[in-house]
Amino acid sequence: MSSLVSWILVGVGQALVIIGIFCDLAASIMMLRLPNFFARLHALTVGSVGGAFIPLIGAALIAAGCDFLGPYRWFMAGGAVVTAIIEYVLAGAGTHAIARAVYRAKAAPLKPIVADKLAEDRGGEER
Amino acid sequence: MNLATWVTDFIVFSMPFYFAAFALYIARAIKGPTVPDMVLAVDALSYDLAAFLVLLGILFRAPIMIPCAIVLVLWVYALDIYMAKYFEAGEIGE
Amino acid sequence: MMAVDIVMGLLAASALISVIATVLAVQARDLLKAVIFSALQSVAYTLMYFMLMAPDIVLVYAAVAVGIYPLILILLIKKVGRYEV
Amino acid sequence: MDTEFVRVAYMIVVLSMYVNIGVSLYAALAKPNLVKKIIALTILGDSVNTFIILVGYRFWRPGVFLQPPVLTNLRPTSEVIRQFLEKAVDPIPQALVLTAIVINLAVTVFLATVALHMYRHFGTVNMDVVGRLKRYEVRKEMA
Repeated sequence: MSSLVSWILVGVGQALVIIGIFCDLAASIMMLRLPNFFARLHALTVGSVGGAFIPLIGAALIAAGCDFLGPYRWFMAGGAVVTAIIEYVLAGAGTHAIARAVYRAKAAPLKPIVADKLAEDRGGEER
Repeated sequence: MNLATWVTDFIVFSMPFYFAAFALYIARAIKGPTVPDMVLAVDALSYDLAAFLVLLGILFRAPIMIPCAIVLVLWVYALDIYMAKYFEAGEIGE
Repeated sequence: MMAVDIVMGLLAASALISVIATVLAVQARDLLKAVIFSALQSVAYTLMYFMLMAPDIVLVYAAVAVGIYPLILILLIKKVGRYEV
Repeated sequence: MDTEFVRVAYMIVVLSMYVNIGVSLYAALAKPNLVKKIIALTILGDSVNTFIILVGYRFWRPGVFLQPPVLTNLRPTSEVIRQFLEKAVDPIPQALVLTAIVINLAVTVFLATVALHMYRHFGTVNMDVVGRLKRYEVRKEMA
């Protein structure tokens, strides 16, 4: 692999990692500042897709571009891509599962609320 | 400029931001008022830790340490599902 | 060389996090919160094992301590009651 | 390479493991609830395993990247193996701890089963109440 291609791969990967760092900081501040559980679900989604999926793809590109890692860098790039895909599928599934369970079991308070469309669809009961 | 020093310096300078994010997640995990908040914080912490472990593997020049991130992501999802089943239905096998 | 400072600093930080999580897990009244604090301590130990260059231990420990201990303990808590009297 | 910082950080790690072992041992002995005792026992076992891993660790030398003990070379010559021995950590404590973690898992499952049977027999898992009930049952059988 020529040197220019390595530099291009590393540069694109570093741009993706910087995007991931920004999303990560935003998600952590949201996780600390948002008022209740159902608003913090948004923070988990930002932190898992923007903060973990995008920098994992970036890390895969960096690992593919680094010549000093030896021939095992292709193993590392493939492992990072597999981790990214698994994380992209499982984070959304886990978030939906725990949100549904907590809403049905009334395990978290729903205090600062604007509208509850799900309760209206089910017959207009108030919580 | 050498490629190895460039990549190493980039990863070293990106570390304090990750540390700040981890500290805020741990603060939420410690003071969360209900149990689902703590589960959420531990989830987000582990997903970001997986990305951080891959970058750390590049920093250490150890490509053989990549499957740790896959295993961590998979089993934290399992923790999420257990808590959901506890709150919703009761037994896990039903 | 900066790598040694980074490694030892991360080790010390994750060790302190594990101490905080252990103390909170011991003194929690709600057993479910104790299980979540135990999982937080397991995540800190996972980072420590990664720092100590033991990838095989991480492969086993992440599955056992983040995945299977909470499964057993949550099943048990569902049977015997949630709050410690 | 800052030697003083490295020494202080290593001492922090060792003292944290001592504190973890002490706190979890106190919980396993003094807390009355059986589930809390099981949680404390898992933390105790993990802390002891971390101590054993810490024995096999080496400090970083300048100019050498420390490696996990995996030889990633298909045709190793003696020179390659000598460089690997300079870089890798000790694999024997890791092999020991790998067994200890799985045995801890088996023991924890067994203890959970025992706690469940105790709950079905006595109706509680608080060990103070269980002791009182046991004395009461023994006295009733003796009479």
